[in-house]
Amino acid sequence: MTDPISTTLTALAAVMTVPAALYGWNAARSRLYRLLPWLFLLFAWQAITAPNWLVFVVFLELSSLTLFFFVLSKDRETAFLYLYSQLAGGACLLLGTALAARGGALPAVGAVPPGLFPLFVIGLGFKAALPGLHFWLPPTHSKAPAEASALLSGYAVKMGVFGLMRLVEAPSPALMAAGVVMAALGALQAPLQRDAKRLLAYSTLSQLGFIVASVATGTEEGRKAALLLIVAHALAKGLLFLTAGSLEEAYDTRDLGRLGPAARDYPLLFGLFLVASLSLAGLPFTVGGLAKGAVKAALADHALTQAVLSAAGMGTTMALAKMASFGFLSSGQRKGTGRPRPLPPLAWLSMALFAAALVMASFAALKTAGAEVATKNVLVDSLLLIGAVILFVRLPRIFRPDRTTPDVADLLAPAGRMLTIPLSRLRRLHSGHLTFYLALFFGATLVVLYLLRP
Amino acid sequence: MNPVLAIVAPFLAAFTIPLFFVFRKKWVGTAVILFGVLSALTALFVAAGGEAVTVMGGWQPEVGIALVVDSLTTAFLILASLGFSASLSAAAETFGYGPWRFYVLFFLSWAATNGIILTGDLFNLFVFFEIFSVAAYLVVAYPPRSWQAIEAGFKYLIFGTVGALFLLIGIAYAFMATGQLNMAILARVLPRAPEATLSVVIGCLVVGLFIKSGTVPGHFWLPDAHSSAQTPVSALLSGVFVKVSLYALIRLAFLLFGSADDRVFFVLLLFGTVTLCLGHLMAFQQEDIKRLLAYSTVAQVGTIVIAIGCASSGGVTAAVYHAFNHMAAKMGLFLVSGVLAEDRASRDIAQMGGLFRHRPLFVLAFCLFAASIAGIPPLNGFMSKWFLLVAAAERGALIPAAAVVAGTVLSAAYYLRPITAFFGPAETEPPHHRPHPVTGAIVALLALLCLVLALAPYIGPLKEGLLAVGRDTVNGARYIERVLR
Amino acid sequence: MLPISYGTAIVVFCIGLYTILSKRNLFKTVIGLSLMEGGVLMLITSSGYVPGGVPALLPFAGGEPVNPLPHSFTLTAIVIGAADVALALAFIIKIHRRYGTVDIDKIRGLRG
Amino acid sequence: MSTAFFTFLAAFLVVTALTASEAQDMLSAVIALSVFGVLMAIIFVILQAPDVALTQAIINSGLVTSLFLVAYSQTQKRGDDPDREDDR
Repeated sequence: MTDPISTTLTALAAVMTVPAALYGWNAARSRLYRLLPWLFLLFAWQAITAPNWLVFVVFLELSSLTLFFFVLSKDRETAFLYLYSQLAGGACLLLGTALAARGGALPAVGAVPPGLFPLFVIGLGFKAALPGLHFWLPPTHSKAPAEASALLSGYAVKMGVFGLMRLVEAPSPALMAAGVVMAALGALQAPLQRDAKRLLAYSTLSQLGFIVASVATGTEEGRKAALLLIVAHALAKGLLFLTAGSLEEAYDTRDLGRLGPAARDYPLLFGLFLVASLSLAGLPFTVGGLAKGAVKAALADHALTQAVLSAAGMGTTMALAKMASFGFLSSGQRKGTGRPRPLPPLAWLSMALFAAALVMASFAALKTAGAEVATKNVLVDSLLLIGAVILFVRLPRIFRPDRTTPDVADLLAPAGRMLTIPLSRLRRLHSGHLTFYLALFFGATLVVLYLLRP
Repeated sequence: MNPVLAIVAPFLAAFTIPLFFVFRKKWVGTAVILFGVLSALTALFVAAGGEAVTVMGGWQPEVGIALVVDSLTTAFLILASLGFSASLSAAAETFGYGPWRFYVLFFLSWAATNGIILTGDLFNLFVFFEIFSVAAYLVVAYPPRSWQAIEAGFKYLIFGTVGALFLLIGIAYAFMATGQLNMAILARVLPRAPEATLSVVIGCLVVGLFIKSGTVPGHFWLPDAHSSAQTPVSALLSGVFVKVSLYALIRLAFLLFGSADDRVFFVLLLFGTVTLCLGHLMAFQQEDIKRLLAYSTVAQVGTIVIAIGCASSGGVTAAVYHAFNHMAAKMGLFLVSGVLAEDRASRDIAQMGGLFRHRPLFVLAFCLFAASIAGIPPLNGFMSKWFLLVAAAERGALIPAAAVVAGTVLSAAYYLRPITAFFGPAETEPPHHRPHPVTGAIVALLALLCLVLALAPYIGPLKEGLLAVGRDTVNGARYIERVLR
Repeated sequence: MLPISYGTAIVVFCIGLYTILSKRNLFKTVIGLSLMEGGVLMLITSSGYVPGGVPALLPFAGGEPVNPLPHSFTLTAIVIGAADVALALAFIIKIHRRYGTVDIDKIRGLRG
Repeated sequence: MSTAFFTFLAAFLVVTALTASEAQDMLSAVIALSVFGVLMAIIFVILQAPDVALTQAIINSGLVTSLFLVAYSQTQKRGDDPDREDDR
């Protein structure tokens, strides 16, 4: 299937993978790890151009699997969490596909029978981190290697959104509500994080909310706006994750409370960070600003949604301001010793590639959108941006990096404990008592005979 | 080739090996190998010979014992000869040729297996099942030195005998109601029996086969037996023995039970789903690697029972295809884990660190088999699960289908535990290192088989064959016509 | 006479079942299996009964023969049952050597 | 054969089965099982199956009973002696 969406996403996959692969070249533990990004690229291409849902699901799973190995190289628990959640999503999609294939032919990637719509949304929801199903996203993004985080946030979650784009052909209020909740949740959580990559992860969630809300309009305009935002966000977030990874590489910590004056040590890195974050925050005339404008235009009929998204945009700005202020500008807090480590040239190269792609995307977007659209909301957007920065400066107590905030990850351990109770019951059933086994068996025999009664 | 030869060849082996032991001790090894090759080849020739019906002793099918070869028989004959050959080679390497009693039991079970697959007579089926079971109890407990083996063998014996009793009651009732034992004739006359009788017959047969195949109410013996037996025997149990009972279930379900509208298939779906969930959930909690594999077998049995419960040709195709996939992958898993457990002198997963460095090829094969069983996309396990899902969707069996896909996630979860352990750091160097050339070769062949099976839906003849199995099996009238001519 | 025969068979089967489920001694379990099997055999043999019939044995004296098929059926089942019992008893001896007991509740090393 | 006699046999069969099941002493249970086998044989004769009766009498009352007795005597020894004979 070739149309603007898949063409753009195919190109985007290559643009995302090359810098990520370059960045990870030196850090890779073995040659096999150097192969992973390219495998991911291959599978992603197959998934994006899949003729039917089955092929899409298969290659989506395989791309998740490559990223799982990536995450596994850094943190085992998180990698398993990621894998299980992705497999669960894939399982839902597979079930839905099988049910849709009931008539004979495999269902093409597109709308499905209305009864199966929720199943597909849940399945894609695991991939695209819809609220409630996003539990894997913050830990995975924060604990993965930087290049994997870039691919995850920049591309892997977008493949879920791609599925939603194909799936949704009519306005879907439920999905739009989910998008709004996502945007708000991400924007609320992001500025309160102390882990730089976790902050970026929640910001990803917020941006995904924008995209999902736009997709949920079910209109061509909405899809186009979502596509533009996907590109803008992928490039900006890829660069941001790489800068965050570089910070970790240099200072050995992601903790915003302990990071030092990186802007003094690495002015270029700070410049790259600014390029990405200004685009992400929606500065007018950047691709991010244009995309957000397009999303808001697509949501013209939904005033409430628009308002929430505007507020969420301010949250993103505050989060980025926090990262800039504590990660790059603060001084004297760092408890490390000695000079920061130098960064390898490949890392610089990869980040430069991202930045170049971002700038080129901005120019291209400006050209296609035209000056009229680009200047339409300049004043409001700038005011929102400046307002958010002022809020951040005026309310330092809220954004102090030593705060801990309630997080979705806190729920994982109790949920795991809840699940083990029935499991241990089941285990106690297999007690080794032969008579007990036989009694169970004869009981079941009676059940079988009852079920077979005439 | 006359189908009876497929039964006679292993029987011949079972009866002559003791003679060799008494008169020519040195020839026992050669005889075992030769008879193994002979038995496998006969079974394969019978399978390759195409559809045939032979009635023993020249009687009419009403009186004599009919041996029937059709596409389902062919599929399972191939499965059995592959499984038995692989297990025999592994056993020859593990045990040597000293324990001739083991080989007697082995060939006895082989003969009985071929008999179960070929026979067209209900009572004959029961007799072969009993020979098969008695041999199975003994090979599970072989060698009877560890308490686990004896306890597992005893529990298997008690359960198996109860199952045989239920089979006997079912067959006796069917006979009392109709006066017939030939399956083709029974398929014609049994529907005319009173409804209540029919329910009892079907109920008893289904419950008996549940025990023999390890479906939920009768699965309790299975993890014990699989985990306590010697490695080649575990592989055989999981790869072939369980499948034979499932063959009988498929055959009887479509030939005899098809008339009892949908109730029997509902029962199969219900218990299959329960089996699947229980197997996966129990495997999730195991620390012992062989026990984990055993519970995974329980879950896969549930999968196949669900496939049978779909009551369609697609379902049978999925069941047979999955039986093959599970045979290839699970035999490989048991063989590899046996070798690795021997290296570590422990079956505890936590002790399995550093084995990737030690035996990289075995561990990689383990990963392949595990991915296949768990249903990672391009592999054979995924293919058969997809067939099963489509069949279940067509039947409208939503909950079993959901259980199957949920089981995929769970099985990925529990197979990753040993795999990460293998790749993890080693606390100590493995104390044993015995070369296993034969087992290694078999594992490689099984891995190859996995890959070939993954391609089966794209290879014309294989795909046609699988679809034909489904079509022919569901069409009971065709079977009846061919046997009674 | 047939109803009595069927009834007895079922009662014997149930006694065997009860023995298996309630007794802790391994020997009792095997005895229970034997009893259950006896019940089933009686059931089968009764099904071949023809009032006033003559066993179909050579030399055949005339009259209405009973159905010989259930008999051969039962014969086979008896032999198989005896084999099962013998095997079970052998296992019991082995178990007794390992565990030093024939109490079924103490023989539960394999669980979970 | 009168129905009364058959009824008596059937009742006696049930009683022996119960004895085999309930006897505290294992030897009594085994003997009751043997008697049960003999009664079954008689019933088989009445049910016009003399061939089955013959087999039943020999195998169930003779062979199985003796096997039970052998196994029982084996388990009366101290159980934890090491397994002397190797099954290979």
